[in-house]
Amino acid sequence: MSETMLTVILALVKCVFSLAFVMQIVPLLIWAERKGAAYIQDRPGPNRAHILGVRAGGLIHTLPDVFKLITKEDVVPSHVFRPLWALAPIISMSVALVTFSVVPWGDQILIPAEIAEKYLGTTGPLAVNLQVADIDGGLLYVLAMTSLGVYGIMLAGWSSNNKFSLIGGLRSAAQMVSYELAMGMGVVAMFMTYGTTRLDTIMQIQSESILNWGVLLSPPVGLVAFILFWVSAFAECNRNPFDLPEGEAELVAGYHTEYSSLRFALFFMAEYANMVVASSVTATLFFGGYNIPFVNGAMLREHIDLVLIAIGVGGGVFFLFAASIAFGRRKDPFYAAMEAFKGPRPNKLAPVGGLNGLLYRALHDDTLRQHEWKIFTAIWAGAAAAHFGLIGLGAMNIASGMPLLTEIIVFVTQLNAFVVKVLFGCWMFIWVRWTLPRFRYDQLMDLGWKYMLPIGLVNILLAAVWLLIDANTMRLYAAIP
Amino acid sequence: MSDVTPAIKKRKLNTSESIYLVEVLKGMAITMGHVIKNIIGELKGQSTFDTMEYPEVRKPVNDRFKGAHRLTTRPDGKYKCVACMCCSTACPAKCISIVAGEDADDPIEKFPVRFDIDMLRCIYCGFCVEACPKDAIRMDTRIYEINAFSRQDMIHTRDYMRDLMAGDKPEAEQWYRENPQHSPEGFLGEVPPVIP
Amino acid sequence: MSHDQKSIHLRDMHGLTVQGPVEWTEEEKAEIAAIVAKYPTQRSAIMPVLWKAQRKWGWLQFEVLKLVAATLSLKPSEVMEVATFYTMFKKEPTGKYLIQACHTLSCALLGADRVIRHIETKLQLDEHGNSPDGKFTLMRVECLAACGSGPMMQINDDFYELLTEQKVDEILDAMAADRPLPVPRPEVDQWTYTPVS
Amino acid sequence: MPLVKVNGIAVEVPPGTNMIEAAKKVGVEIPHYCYHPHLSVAGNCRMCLVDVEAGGRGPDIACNMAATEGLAIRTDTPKVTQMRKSVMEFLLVNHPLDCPICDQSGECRLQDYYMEYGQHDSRLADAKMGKGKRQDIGDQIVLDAERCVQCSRCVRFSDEVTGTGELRLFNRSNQTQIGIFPGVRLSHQYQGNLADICPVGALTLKDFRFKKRVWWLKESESVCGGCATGCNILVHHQENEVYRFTPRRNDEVNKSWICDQGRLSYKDVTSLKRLTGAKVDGQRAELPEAANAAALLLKGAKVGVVFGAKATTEANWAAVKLVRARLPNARAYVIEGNDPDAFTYQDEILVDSDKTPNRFGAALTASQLGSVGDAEALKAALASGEVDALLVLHDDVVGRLGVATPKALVYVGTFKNATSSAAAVVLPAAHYIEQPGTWINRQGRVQRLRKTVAPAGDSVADYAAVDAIGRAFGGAVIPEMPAAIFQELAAGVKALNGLTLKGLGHGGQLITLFAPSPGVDQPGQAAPAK
Repeated sequence: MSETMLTVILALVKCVFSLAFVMQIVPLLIWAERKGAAYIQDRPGPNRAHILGVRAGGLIHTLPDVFKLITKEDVVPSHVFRPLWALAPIISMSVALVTFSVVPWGDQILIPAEIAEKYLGTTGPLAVNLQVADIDGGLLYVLAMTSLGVYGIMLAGWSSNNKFSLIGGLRSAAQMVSYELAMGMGVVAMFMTYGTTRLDTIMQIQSESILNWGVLLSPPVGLVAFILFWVSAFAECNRNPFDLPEGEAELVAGYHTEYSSLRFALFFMAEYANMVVASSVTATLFFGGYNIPFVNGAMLREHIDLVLIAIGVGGGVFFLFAASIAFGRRKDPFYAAMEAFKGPRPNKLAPVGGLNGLLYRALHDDTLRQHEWKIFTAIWAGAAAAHFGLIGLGAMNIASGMPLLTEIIVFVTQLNAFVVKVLFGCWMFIWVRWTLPRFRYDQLMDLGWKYMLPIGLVNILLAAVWLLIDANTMRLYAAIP
Repeated sequence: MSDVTPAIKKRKLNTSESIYLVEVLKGMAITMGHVIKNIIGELKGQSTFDTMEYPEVRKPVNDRFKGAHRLTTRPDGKYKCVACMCCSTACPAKCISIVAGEDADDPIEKFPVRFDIDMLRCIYCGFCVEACPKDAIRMDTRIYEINAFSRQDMIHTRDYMRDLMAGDKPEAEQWYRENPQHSPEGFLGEVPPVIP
Repeated sequence: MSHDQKSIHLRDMHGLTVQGPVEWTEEEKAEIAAIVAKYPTQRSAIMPVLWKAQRKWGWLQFEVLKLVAATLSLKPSEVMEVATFYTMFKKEPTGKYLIQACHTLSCALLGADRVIRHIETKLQLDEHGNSPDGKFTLMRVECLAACGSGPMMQINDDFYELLTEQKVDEILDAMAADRPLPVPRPEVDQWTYTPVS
Repeated sequence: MPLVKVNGIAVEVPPGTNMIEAAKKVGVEIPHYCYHPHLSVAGNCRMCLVDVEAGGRGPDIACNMAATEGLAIRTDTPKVTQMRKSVMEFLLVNHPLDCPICDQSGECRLQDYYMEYGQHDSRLADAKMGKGKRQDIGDQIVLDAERCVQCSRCVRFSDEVTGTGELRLFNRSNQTQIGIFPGVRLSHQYQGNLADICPVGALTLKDFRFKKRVWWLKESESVCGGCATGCNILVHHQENEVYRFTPRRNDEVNKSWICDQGRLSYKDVTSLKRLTGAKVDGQRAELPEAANAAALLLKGAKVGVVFGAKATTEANWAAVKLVRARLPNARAYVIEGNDPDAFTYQDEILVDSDKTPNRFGAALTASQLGSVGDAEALKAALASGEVDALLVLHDDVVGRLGVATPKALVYVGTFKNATSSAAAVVLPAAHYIEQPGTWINRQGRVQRLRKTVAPAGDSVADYAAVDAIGRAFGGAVIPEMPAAIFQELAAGVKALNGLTLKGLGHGGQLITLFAPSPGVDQPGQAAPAK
C-alpha cells in the first residue's frame, strides 16, 4: 500500500466518521428538544411511537418523522426561482457539515510499528491525527464557513419569491452579519492568547492543564470571549432567542415557508447540525475539547489499568442502577391512572392499534407498558453483563501486552469526554430556547452592535495587555513548535 | 382628556437585570428545576406531569355527566323504547326522530323502527332522559368524544346507541331481572290473540 | 279454583265442544215457544232458554249461544252478554258433580279453608279444579246464603251444610261410587234454618 | 224555558236539556266519559257527579239530570273535586300504564282528568287485572280491552247509530270487559267513529296506529268531498302532510260521525293519481303556458263547458265569468251521476248515492248561463259537431259517457282519469283540502272549505286554474281573494244573495234552491244523520 493510498483511505475514513458523528447526534437532538421542552413544561412529551411495544422514551418518534419527510410529496411552487431555491437547503446543510472537518475529536492514535508495517505497509509506527483537515487557519476556516451558512437562508428567502420568506431571509442576513463581527472579536482574543489558529495546537495547549482551558486563560479574556462566542453562536444557528428568521406569528414560517419534504428536512437538520458544530467548536476553543479534566492522554496511557477499573465499576453501577429502576417500573403510574378511571369505556378505543399493535398482541398478553419495562430491564441488565465482560476481556488483553488496544481505549474515553461536552452545549441551546422569549429585531441589533462589538474590542485590548505582561502566556508561545 | 390612553410606565431595570445574563441564568435555573423534578418523578414512577395521556387515561367525569346517548334493552334483548316520542317532544333542539313500528309477537306492541339522534344538533340538555317513561334512553355512557368523518355518521342510529355500551350492565336491568313482577311484562298478563 | 274469567277468548282456545248436535228438537222448540209467549218481548226469554240449553248440553259453548240467539232473533253478542254476566251459566265444561264451596266470611270463620283443602287433596284436583277422572269440579264461590250452617258447599243443585272432613268424605265417596247420596241437608230445617235435633 | 243555575250563574235552557249541556252554555266544563251528545244517556261512568244545591237531592250525575225550573248545581265545591278524584281512582284501578304506546295519549280524557283530579299517589297494591290486548275486531279498529273504562259509548253507538250491535260488555264486576262475539267482526262502515268516541285508548284506528303522536298534529276545518252529504271534518296535518280526517260536529249535517270511506280519503291527497303538473298534449308544461294553449284551443271554437260537481262553487262561477267574458257562444252542461272510480257504498245514515259534493253548486252557477244541457244533450252535441271543444271541470266526462273525444279538450281536475289522459290540455287543480272555497251539499247547505295544507306540485285552486285560462285570453275574470269571489258570487246568483264567506260560520248556511230539475232530489229532502 502506497503512502498516498494510505493517506486517502485514512482521510476517507475520517470524513465518514465526522459526518456520521454529526448526523447521529441530530436525531438525538430532535428527541432531546422535544422531550426537554416537554419536561420544562411539565408534560410527558413524545411517547406514542413504538416498535413492538418499545418506545424508548419517545426516541422512536424520530423514525416515523424521517419516514414521513422522505416520503412526502416534494412540492415545488411555480413562482420560485428554481435553481437557487433548490440550492439553498444544500448550502445550509453542507456548510454545517463541512465546518466540523477542522475540529479534532481525540488525541493521536499511535499505531505500533509492527502492526503498521505488517498491515499498512508503512515504515515505523503510524500516528493518526483524529481530525479531518489539519490546516493552519483552522479557526479562520470555522469563521469563514459559518458565515457561508447565511447564504443558504438568504437564498432560500429570496428565491422563494414570497414576501414572508424574503423578510425571514433579510432578517437572517442582518443578524448573521452583526453577530459574525462579535464572534470574530471573541475568536481574535482567543487566538491572540493561544498564539495560533491551528485547532490541534490549541488542543495540545489545553491538554497540559485544566488551567490552560480557553475559558480560564488570561482571565477574564477567555471568559468574556466565551460569552461573546456563545451568544453569537445562538444567532449564527438561528436559535432562540435570536431565531428571527423563523417567525411563526408574523412570517408564517420564515425563510422555509415554501419548502416541503426532504428540502425542508435539510433545513431542519442543518439547524441541529449547526448546533452540534457550534458546540464542538466551543468545546474545542474553551473547554479543552476531548480532554478529561486533570487527566490528559499521556496519563491515560500510563494508567490504563486504573482507567479500565474506573470505567468497569462506574459503567457497571450505572447499568445496574438503570436495570433496577426499570425493574421497579413494571407497574406504571399510567396504569394506576387508567384503573382510576371507573367509567365505561367505548369499545372503539383499543390500547394498541395497527399492524404493530397486532404483532405485539400476537406475541404478548400483558399490557403494552409492562411489556416495555420488562424489555428495558433485560436490556440494562444485559448491558451491565456485556460491560463487565468486555472490560474483563480488555483487561486480560492489556495484561498480555496489546498497545493498540490501549490506544483504542484512550481514544474512546477521550471521544466520550468530547461527546459529553458537545451534548451539554447542545442541551444549552435547547434549554435556552425553552426558557427565553424571542428578541425583537431592534433589541437584537442593539445587543449586537452596541454591546457585544465594543465588549469584543475591549476584550482584544485586554488580551493584548495580557500578552505583554503575563509570562505564563509567553511560556505558552514558547511551547509552540 | 379621557380618551388619551395613559402611557405605560416601564420599570427601570437594576444593574443585574440590565446585564441580561444574570436574569437569563435565573430563568434557566427555573426551567432546569422543572426538568429535574420531572425526570426524578419518572424514575420514581410517580408522574409529576400536568397532562393526561388521553385515550387511555381519561379525565374522570362526574356521575351526572351527560355523555353520548344510549338505548337500553330489556332482559330479552329488545329495546325498552316503545316509541312514545316523549323524548322527541321534549327535545328543545328537535334532534330526535323516531318511526314507530308494531311488534306483533310482543305484549309491548310498539317499538322504534328507527330511532335517530342527530348529534350535531343535540345540545346535551338531557331532557330526553328526563322525559322517558321507560328508562329507555340514558346519557350515562360518559362518552364525550362524539365525532365522525361525515355529517351522516353523526346521526346516531338505534342499533349504534344500543351497542355503544355492549358488555356494560346497568343496575336497573339487573334489578328488573331480580324483580320480574315489576318488569313491564308483569302488568300485561294473558297474551291475547294477535293481529295478523 | 274458579273459572278463569280473565279473557272471554280463553275458552275458545280450549277447542272444546259440547256433545251432540247443536239444535233443538221439535218438542223443545214447542217448549221454547211457550216460554217466549209468557213475556212481552222475545228478548226477555233469554234466561229461561239459556237454562234450558245448559240443562240439555251441560254447558254453554259458543255454538249454543248462537243457537239461542237465533232462536230468539237476537244478536249473539246480546246472548253472550247475559250468559257471561251470570256465573251460574257455565261457559266451560265441568265434571258430573260441580262442587261450589263457599269461602266467604261466615264459612271461612267456621273452617271453610280446611274443608276445601281437604277436598282438593282427596280428589287430587288439577289447577282448573277438575279431578283426574273428570267426575268432579271444584269452584270456590262467594256466599251462597247458608251462613247459618257453614261451612257449606253446593253440589250441583243441592246444599250440603255444617261440613266436616268426615262428612265430606262420606258424601264424596258415595258420589264416586255412584251410590245413593246422603240426604242433602238433613241437619237443618229447610225453612227455619234451625238444626233438626 | 226553565231557568237553571250552574255555579251560581243563571242560564235559560230548553226543557229536557241535561246539565252537562247547560253547564257548557255558561262555560263550565263537567268532565264525563260515558255521556255523548248524540248517544243515549247511560250514566255509568259517574264522572259527571255534581252537587245539587236546589231542585234535587245530594250529588247526582249531570248527564242524566234534565233541566227543570229552579235547578241549581255546583261543580266547584271540594266535595265535587273529591268525588271526581274517587271516580278517577276507580276507573284507573285496572287501567294499564300504557300511555307511551297508546295512540290515544294526547287526546285522552283519562289523561286529561287524571292530571286534574287524579289520585297521584297510588293506593293500589295488587296486580292489575289483565285483559285481552290488541284484538282485531274489525277492518279499521283494534281493541285493547285493558284500557277500557266500560263507558259503553261504543255499545250504544253500534246499537243506536249503526244498529249492528257487535260490541258488548261481557262478564261482571271488575272482570267486565268490552268485546265482540267470537268470530263476529265489526261489519259496518262507521268503525272509525268508535275510535273517535272512545274516551280512552281501548278502540284505536288501525290506519292511524303508531303513525303520529296527536299532540304534533294541527287541526284545520274542512268538509269531506266523498259524497253529497258534505260531512264536516277536521284535517289533522303536520308540516304539510295530512295524517287523518276526523269528523267535526255539525248537528245539522253529520252529527259527530263520518263514514270510513270519507275518513280514509285523506290518502287521496298524496295519492299517485294526483295531477301535480300542467300538461299540453301529454307533455309537462308550466301553468301559464298550458293556460295559453287552452285559450288557443277554445278561442273561436264551438265550446261546451262541463260544470264540475266536484269543483268549488267559486270555480264554477269563474267558468261562468269566463264564458260571459270570452266565450259568448259556449253551451253549459252539468252531468249528473258518479265517476266510474267513485266508491259504490251508500246507506241511510250518512253516505249518499251521489258521490259529488257540489252538484247543486254546479247546477246553480251553470243555470246563470241560461239553458243547461245534460249528459244526453252533450253526447248529441258532440256527435253532431255542434260542440267541438270542451272545457271540463273535474268531471270524468270521457270515462263516464264514453263520448268521442273532441279535438280540443281542456281538463281542470285533481286526479288522473280517462278524461285527463284524453285531454289536450290539463290544468292541475288542488285537492279540496288544499284550497279555499264553498260547496253546496245535498241539503242545500253552503259549507266552507279552507286551505289546510299547501297544494301538491304545481296545482292551484281550481278557480285559479279557470282564471288562468281567462288571463290567457287577456285578463282575469274573477278577483283574487276567496272572500271577494264569494261576494261576487253571492251577488250574482240569486239563491246565494246576502251570504258572505264569513257569515257561513263553522256549520254553513242553508239556502233555498231553485226549483229542481227532473231527476234531481228535492234539496233538503234527504234526512240528516240518524
